[in-house]
Amino acid sequence: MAQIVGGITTSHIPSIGNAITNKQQDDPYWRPLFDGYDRAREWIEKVEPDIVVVVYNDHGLNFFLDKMPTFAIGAAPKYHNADEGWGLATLHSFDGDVEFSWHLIEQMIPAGIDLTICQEMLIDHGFIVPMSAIWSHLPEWPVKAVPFAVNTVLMPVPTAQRCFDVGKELGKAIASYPEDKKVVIFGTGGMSHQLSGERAGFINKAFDREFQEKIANDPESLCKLSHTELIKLAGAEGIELIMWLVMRGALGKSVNVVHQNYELPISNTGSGIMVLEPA
Amino acid sequence: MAQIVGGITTSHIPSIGNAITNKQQDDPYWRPLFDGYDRAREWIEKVEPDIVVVVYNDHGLNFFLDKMPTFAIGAAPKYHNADEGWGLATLHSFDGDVEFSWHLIEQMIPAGIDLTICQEMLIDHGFIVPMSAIWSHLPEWPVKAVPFAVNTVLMPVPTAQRCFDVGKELGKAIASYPEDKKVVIFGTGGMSHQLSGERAGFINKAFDREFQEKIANDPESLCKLSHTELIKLAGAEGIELIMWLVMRGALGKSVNVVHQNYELPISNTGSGIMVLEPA
Amino acid sequence: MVWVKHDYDDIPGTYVFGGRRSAQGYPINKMCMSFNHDENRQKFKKDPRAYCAKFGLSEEQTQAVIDEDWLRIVQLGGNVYYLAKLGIAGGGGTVQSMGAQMTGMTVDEFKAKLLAYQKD
Amino acid sequence: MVWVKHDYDDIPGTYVFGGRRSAQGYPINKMCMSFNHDENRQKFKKDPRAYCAKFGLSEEQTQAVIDEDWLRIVQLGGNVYYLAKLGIAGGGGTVQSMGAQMTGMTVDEFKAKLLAYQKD
Ligand SMILES: [Fe+3]
Ligand SMILES: [Fe+3]
Repeated sequence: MAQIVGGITTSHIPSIGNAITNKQQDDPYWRPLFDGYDRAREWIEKVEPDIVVVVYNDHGLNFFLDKMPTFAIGAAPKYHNADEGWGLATLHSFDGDVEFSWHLIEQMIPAGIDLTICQEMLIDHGFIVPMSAIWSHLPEWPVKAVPFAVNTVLMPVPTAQRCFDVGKELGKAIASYPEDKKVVIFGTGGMSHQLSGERAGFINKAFDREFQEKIANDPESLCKLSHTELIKLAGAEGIELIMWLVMRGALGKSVNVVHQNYELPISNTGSGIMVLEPA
Repeated sequence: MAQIVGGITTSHIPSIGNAITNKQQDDPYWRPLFDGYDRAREWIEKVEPDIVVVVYNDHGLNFFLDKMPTFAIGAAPKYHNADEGWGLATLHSFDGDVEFSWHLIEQMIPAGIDLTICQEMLIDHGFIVPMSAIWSHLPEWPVKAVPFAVNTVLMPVPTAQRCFDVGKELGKAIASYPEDKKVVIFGTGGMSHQLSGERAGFINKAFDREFQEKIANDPESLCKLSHTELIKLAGAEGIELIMWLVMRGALGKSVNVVHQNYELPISNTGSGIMVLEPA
Repeated sequence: MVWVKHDYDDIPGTYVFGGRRSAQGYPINKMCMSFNHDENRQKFKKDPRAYCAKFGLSEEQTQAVIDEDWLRIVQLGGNVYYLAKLGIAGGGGTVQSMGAQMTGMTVDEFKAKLLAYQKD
Repeated sequence: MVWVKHDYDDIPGTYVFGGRRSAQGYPINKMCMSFNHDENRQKFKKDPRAYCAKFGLSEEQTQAVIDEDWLRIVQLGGNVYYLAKLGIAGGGGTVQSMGAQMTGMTVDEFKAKLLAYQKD
């Protein structure tokens, strides 16, 4: 049977991708952040996952406002990155695990999760920056992937509670796959940031710290946050934090925090890397 | 407040569209079917709806297997028909009611229905054939529309129970719209038919008759049908009948049957037209 | 690599379209989607084999398409909703002529079979 | 025609992107999506006004785009994720330079403001 060996939380800020492309990891500005990724990499090299499920939002590469799914899942043999107009290098493609993806789909839709099934899917910085932060030193990605996209762009985005509940179903679906596979789930996006309006450049360190503590030990309390509260506390784009709840829902009742750090500002954003293991 | 004044069930068979285009309504083969539509039209001219919500499946005009939503809703100012390669005349466009659509979306997504939001949406024969069967005598469509697309093409399609539950949320959402609007909901597709395989041309009259009776008086029992049971009983494409349950869920606890007929074969299909009013 | 089995896999004469078929038939169905545009239907007619190659159909899939062997196409992952674009506007058939061929009947026999359900 | 009001409409300095803004800004955001392709970025640069017209931007929206007045564009329905395609690969800016302009600061002032949160 497949097994969820852990979860990783991380921002997916494009400038992290540029720092990697430009080999700036040891610059004084970037070193503390990449220390966090080094710890995550050490852990991941120990657990040796076969598959990563990456919970992220698309920022206008695969999806547009013409057809905006609340939750979308990949079931493609290959996931290509491409020019998204953000000035990022285009990275190499990910292999999918088509049968594993379909198993998740065939468990989740009958459980009342109304997924959009994607048999072709371009992956943008929301997906690939975290992968790059862990594995840029390798010539090829050492895992297969399942992209799991959440609408965090166009209101109404799914509620925090719904994200957590969807995560629970995702976790059950993974655990019921009949083949031995080790799976790591990435919850990407956030933490607090706001990119537009007169309030652009807003960060909330205290909130981010509390969110990190609660995502590990009291995720149910985070499920009660309304979108308006989240936007007030974490900034308009801080709403991306609902994606951490999908990951957390999949990990089960309690977790051990293997690693945790927090840095700000990374570009406009509070950045929190965490490595969690099911307890 | 908006009010659901009734629901209409109907197949959306392309050949009905061709019969209308070719003005064959009075041919002996077609007359009994169009008698049913005449009764539905009489009813609809009496209730004078402002808006129709059309529950249908796309057959490869707006959606493809690259991105297949379980449930998708339109929020566009215009919905255009187009060549879908089925040899049908391209009909004129429908006006949307953008604010009404957004109200439904803003009620349903927070209620845990994971819609795909479509701000551009082409409508295929699944949507437009029933509209044409009612209103082909008018130079313009006399109502605004909300397309509500359900995946019935690619398994796993949503369960019958999920369709009914989604219909209930749709009904609540409509009823809470603050403006006075009269709304009719179309549940399209079916009834029994199978288009491919050695079993192509399968129809099940007894099942269709029972389904018509139960959709009115005991929809909960239909919710218990598994996909495999439905395909065995109604044919592979008879699975479209799950869409009638979305309509029925929206109508509320009990209904009066204003009109009902059943004709077969219409092309390869058992055709059941019903007009239901909330009791 | 495990395709999980479904209870709908064993319905006689019925090819339920799910993940496994959709993955296999993706090139066929994607090609058929292109037939929503008449210029693509014309391109296909001019050189079917080259057109199939552009969408990555296997040799077996290509041959079935060229033969308009609908049952074989379905067995190789084609879905009837997309195939209709090839069979109707592309090929001048109807859903009934496609169904008749898949059941080994003439169109008249197929129609008679459908009519017979009236007596059920 | 009723746009229902939301409690997120009144967060100061914040333009939450929902139905009303998305409907209004659809042409802006659709144009920005085209900037995923460099040839479109070049076409835009050659004749911004003509390019905006092709996507049906209003006169006000067109002027705001030509002025690179980010706050105004956001107020007229632009979403920052799509606008970044215009501001970065299209215009040579950064998310920070766009943010600085929207808050009436220089980029250095904006960065200093962000750094100051370390002390919270
Ligand atoms: Fe993001
Ligand atoms: Fe249909």
